[in-house]
Amino acid sequence: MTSNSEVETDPRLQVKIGSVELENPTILASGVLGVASGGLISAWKDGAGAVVTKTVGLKPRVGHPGPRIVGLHGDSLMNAMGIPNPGIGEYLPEIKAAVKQGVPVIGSALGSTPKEFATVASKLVRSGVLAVELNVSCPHVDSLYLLGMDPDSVADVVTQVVGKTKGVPIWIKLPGSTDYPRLVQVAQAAESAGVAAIVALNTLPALAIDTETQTPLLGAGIGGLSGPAIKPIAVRAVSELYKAGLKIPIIGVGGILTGDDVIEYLLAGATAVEIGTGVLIRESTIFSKTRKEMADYLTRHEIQHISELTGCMKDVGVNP
Amino acid sequence: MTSNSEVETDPRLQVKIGSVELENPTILASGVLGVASGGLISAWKDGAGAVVTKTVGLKPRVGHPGPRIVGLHGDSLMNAMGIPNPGIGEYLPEIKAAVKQGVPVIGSALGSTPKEFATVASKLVRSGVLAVELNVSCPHVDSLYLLGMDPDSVADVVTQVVGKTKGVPIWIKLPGSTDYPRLVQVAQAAESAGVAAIVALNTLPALAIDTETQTPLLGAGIGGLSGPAIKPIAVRAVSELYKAGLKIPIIGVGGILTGDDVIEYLLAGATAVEIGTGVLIRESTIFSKTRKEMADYLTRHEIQHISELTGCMKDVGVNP
Amino acid sequence: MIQERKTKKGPISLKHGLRHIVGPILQIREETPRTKTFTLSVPDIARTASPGQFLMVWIPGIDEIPMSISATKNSGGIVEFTAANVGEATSALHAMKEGDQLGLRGPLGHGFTLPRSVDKGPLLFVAGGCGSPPLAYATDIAVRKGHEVHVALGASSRPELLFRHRFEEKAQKVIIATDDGSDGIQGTSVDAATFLLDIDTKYAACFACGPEGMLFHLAELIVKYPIPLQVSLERYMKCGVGLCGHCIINDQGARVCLEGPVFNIESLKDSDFGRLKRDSTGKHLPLDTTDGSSTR
Amino acid sequence: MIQERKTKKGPISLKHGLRHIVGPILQIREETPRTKTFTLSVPDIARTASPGQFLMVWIPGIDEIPMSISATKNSGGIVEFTAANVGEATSALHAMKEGDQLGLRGPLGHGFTLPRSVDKGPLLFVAGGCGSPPLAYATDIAVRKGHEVHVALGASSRPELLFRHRFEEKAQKVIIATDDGSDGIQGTSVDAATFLLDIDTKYAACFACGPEGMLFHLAELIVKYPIPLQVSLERYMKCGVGLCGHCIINDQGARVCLEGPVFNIESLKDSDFGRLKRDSTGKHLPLDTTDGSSTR
Ligand SMILES: Cc1cc2nc3c(=O)[nH]c(=O)nc-3n(C[C@H](O)[C@H](O)[C@H](O)COP(=O)(O)OP(=O)(O)OC[C@H]3O[C@@H](n4cnc5c(N)ncnc54)[C@H](O)[C@@H]3O)c2cc1C
Ligand SMILES: Cc1cc2nc3c(=O)[nH]c(=O)nc-3n(C[C@H](O)[C@H](O)[C@H](O)COP(=O)(O)OP(=O)(O)OC[C@H]3O[C@@H](n4cnc5c(N)ncnc54)[C@H](O)[C@@H]3O)c2cc1C
Ligand SMILES: Cc1cc2nc3c(=O)[nH]c(=O)nc-3n(C[C@H](O)[C@H](O)[C@H](O)COP(=O)(O)O)c2cc1C
Ligand SMILES: Cc1cc2nc3c(=O)[nH]c(=O)nc-3n(C[C@H](O)[C@H](O)[C@H](O)COP(=O)(O)O)c2cc1C
Ligand code: FES
Ligand code: FES
Repeated sequence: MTSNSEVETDPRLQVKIGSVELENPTILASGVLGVASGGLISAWKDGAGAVVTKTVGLKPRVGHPGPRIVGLHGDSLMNAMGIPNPGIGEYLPEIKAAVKQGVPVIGSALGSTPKEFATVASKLVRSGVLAVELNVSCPHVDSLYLLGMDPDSVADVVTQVVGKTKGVPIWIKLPGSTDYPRLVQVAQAAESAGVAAIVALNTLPALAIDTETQTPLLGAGIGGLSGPAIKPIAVRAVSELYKAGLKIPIIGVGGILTGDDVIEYLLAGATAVEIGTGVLIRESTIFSKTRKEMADYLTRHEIQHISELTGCMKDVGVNP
Repeated sequence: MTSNSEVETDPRLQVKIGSVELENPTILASGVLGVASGGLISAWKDGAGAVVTKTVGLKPRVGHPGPRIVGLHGDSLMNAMGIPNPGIGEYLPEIKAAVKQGVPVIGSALGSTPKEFATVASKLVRSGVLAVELNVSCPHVDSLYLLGMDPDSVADVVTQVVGKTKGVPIWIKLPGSTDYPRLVQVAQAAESAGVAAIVALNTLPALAIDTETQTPLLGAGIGGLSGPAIKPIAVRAVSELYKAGLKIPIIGVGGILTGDDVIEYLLAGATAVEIGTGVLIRESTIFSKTRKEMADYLTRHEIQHISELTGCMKDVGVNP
Repeated sequence: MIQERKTKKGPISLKHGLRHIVGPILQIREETPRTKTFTLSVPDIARTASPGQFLMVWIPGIDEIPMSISATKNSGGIVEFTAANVGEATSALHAMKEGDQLGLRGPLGHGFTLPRSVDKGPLLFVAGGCGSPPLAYATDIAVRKGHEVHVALGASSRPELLFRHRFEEKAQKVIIATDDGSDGIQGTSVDAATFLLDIDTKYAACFACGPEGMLFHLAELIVKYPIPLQVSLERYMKCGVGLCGHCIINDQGARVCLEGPVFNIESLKDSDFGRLKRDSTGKHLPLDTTDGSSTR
Repeated sequence: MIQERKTKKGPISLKHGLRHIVGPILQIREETPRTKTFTLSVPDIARTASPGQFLMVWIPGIDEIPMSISATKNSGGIVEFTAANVGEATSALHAMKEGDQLGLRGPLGHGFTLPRSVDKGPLLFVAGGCGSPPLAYATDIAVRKGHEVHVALGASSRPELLFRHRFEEKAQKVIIATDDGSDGIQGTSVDAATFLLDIDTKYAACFACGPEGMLFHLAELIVKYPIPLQVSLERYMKCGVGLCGHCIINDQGARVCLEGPVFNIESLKDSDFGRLKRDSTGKHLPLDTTDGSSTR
């Protein structure tokens, strides 16, 4: 656990995701601020428990043409960045610069084959990341989204990655999907193959059309939905995964804006959370804000330690 | 086509869903206002092209305990009514009262077996509905949601229903899901079995937890997400169904608030739309409001007929 | 972005009507053997509520039920409702203790409209059975605005006379009626109202709440005098915000939860008023007007 | 519900920064052989924009690119930007006709901060290459507020001098520089600025936009005088609203699209300014400061 000199330690907020110890359960989500080391460093200085890098592959990707982002009703966001990244070789200096300052960095990896995943992951590991998050779930890069919905393929990828990453924990990020039986199957397959945590969810597949020009609002045509709109869907997914009895921790993602939202994910079964779109809606100081809100909640409810909340949602016992 | 004496006819807005002719493409969605004939009648008087009844089964259902509805960030709504209904026998008078006043009524049916679906549908047909919409998709009634995700079961239901409904068009309402390949398979199976239109989507499965009491916000625990939040997901579903080359029309549902939203669904491939939560957000005069907005759009763009818009989204030609 | 919606009678915040504010019960008072008043602090509701509006009360893990607001105090943001113990949810409510948490959403619907001027005559309030809560709140406000207030209060027997003292403190005249004659005249609140109407026919308006049979009876009576009458109705409610249609009472789609629960008696022509109700499945049933308790 | 967010420098509407307003191009004017000005009517942007802020310009079906606002007029809600034809998107833009539709989102980022008082001395504007658009807009506002304005304008050759006449109309002094000597002094806009600084060192502030090499050179020069300097930077932008991190230039996470594009020169210490940029993949590259065109 690397403590952040700019943020006072609050032992009640510390969490463990397997062997990874964090100062608090909020993590900067992949694709947000993380293109540049300065983004990773500044989110950590604001109080993020850890930061996930931009997803990076073996070769450079330019990503999709613009518009790459559009705001919809009620603070919803849709994006189709297309995972621009300079390729792992060129990206390593960004990670190393952050790691050097003591930032707890999680590396996000993609690959077009299990072997490519493994190569990228092993390079990430060598650059000093605490864990590797496998992105098998980007909804505007078809091959990835479909990969993440197939338990066998995911198990293949995980097996190869685990073989090359010397015990560094591997996390898998599930697709933004409402197909819970399948998400549970994928998570179970990944668990058997050796992942250390499940991250749920990536953005949900979506489409918005400008009626004046009759053209999709995003350059890629389709995109991924994020922000408050998807929170109830992702909380449900976390709850279903938790109830399925996984032995590894779950990291919730989707629509978190406040400390209360973090608590909601924990109650549903998460051990930690990631925050993306919130950086836009509540500014890049969202980590210090949610941190204070979580601490206030623990005080108000006289809770010793935030991890006590995981999975504590009361069952209302209705059988639909 | 029954014209509504309180609303001036605008031939540019008239649409055909197979053999069903409507004064305009907006339809009151099932479960909204439709428990009572007065709700069906008033929505039509406001200018709905047709109205769908509350989903009704063979036997009475009390539905879930409260809270049955909760508002979330950004005008999102979550509900778990649990399909309360008095059973088809007791409900028929409500339908007949509306039909008697000339209201174009679509009957929404559920069943616990294909045979039950057929029995309910045939009773609906005898009460004078223009079409029957099969609800195989309620996300807080597990059996229904799962049924609607299984192409074979859906085909079974449709086959039995079609055999008992004397040529009255049968529509099928798909589950709120992001699993497009499966939704397309279900739609294709339903088409082969003889449905006349695909309705997409029902609410999306979701969960929200009150952090103070650590209890789910809805009495049923889980619920269905509706309103503006789900529009980009449902528009995407309509677009995927349209691109799959179905020969039957698609009716879009989810998050429609304005005439512009209706046009967006048409561009994605819909022939008509249903409106639910909008009745809350823009009040029960939403049909007259959207009607005016659609007419203004046609005038501004010099479009002769609204059906010209169906599927006209420009392809941006990016290959993700 | 549409945050507020206008209804015929004014704006309703979507946010407040659809999202519970959860907080501890500050006080529980027994009013009669079967009714208790629950006090919570919800400034957002206290500030915007008006008499006749109601709350959806969430008893976590049990159910959510509609309850009229029976009092508000701006200082402390106090909101009160008064519940009779009649079934599963209300008995769970009655079993709760101070400090336990409830969720309230509201204020919902449209309440009583008091006359603008205080010179047109006194106001008559007719409360039958458990109809007192919204009327007690309404008399508070009416008296504060300078109206003269008369009350006809009925119950099955003396201990069940809900808010008797509260009415007596505020009103110029209070006429009591009990079914068993254990207090006041023997009869119903409508009999008590008749008594008042017959000695002083210059009432500016009449406001009533109670079993629907009683309200119907009052409506038939009042045409003789004639005085504008507003009645507060109860119907089985599922959403409370005008969406589901469960509480619709006429072909115009009037929703008790949104356009009501208070209606001018004229607007109830050609409606289910006094004739029909719906049960929890939505089944349309004859209203049992002989049973004084109707939906309560 | 959170609708507005506060940034260090003030509120930005999430709605406007994230949603295109689509409308027809009202006018296209050729400014130089490689630049055209596009005029649209977007009252929401015209009303709230300030000089140095930019737009994301959506060319439907093609791409979306950042463009500085080059003028606004409140009457008619007029918004203008001025684009050089340098690549795929900008050549598609140059091929468009009046009446064709564009989508604009903005105003984005934070622009120039003019001194509050007009008594501290004249303002110096240094425009190199295609750096004129935000500065022409800024001189409009500065002159309207009563400031005296001097301009140093540079280009490769005489026909490329962007907004020369607009500057000459507003400014007390305009010094021209061309690489080829076809007009004014032979040299860069920094040479022209040096000329002005040497005859009148009492400038209240200096504002510059142009190739980053030129800005860097100006920053080195200005320490001698010393005058507060604000520079407008360009970086490859993917989101334009501070989310993706593509345009971050230092360890504090300063985003050119949100905290910039205009920065006080002091805040650029220990940053990529003058040294590094990112390409469309996010690759960190040495900035080619010898090539006068940098990102433009
Ligand atoms: C606008 C309005 C205001 C009300 N104000 C008050 C009040 O101030 N004080 C008070 O004691 N009661 C009030 N009621 C009645 C109260 O809501 C019911 O007594 C309560 O819902 C009963 O719940 P239960 O589970 O205890 O009873 P149950 O065992 O469920 O049923 C008992 C009876 O209560 C009625 N009921 C049950 N659920 C509902 C519901 N969701 N909506 C309407 N009726 C229902 C039914 O007619 C049923 O026969 C009001 C009702 C409405 C509609
Ligand atoms: C804040 C800001 C304000 C700008 N204002 C103006 C202006 O007023 N007038 C003007 O002519 N130009 C301006 N530019 C530059 C303009 O955005 C680029 O010239 C344009 O994006 C090129 O697109 P293209 O497809 O035609 O060129 P491409 O063929 O894509 O590339 C040509 C060069 O343009 C740059 N570029 C391409 N896309 C982007 C992008 N999304 N963000 C930043 N740079 C990019 C790259 O460095 C590339 O080398 C501004 C840029 C920024 C960041
Ligand atoms: C602009 C943007 C870029 C993203 N890029 C990535 C990415 O590269 N890899 C990834 O795994 N997820 C990416 N995501 C998804 C987020 O990490 C996150 O899963 C999702 O946005 C839901 O969380 P939120 O609602 O907090 O944003 C991106 C999201 C956004 C908004
Ligand atoms: C309160 C409520 C009740 C509903 N009941 C039903 C129902 O009985 N049958 C059904 O098929 N869909 C039901 N739905 C789903 C809607 O018909 C519709 O598919 C969904 O809400 C999405 O559309 P919207 O965003 O316009 O509300 C219900 C939705 C709501 C909000
Ligand atoms: S209770 Fe749903 S409309 Fe009144
Ligand atoms: S362009 Fe995305 S942060 Fe600046």
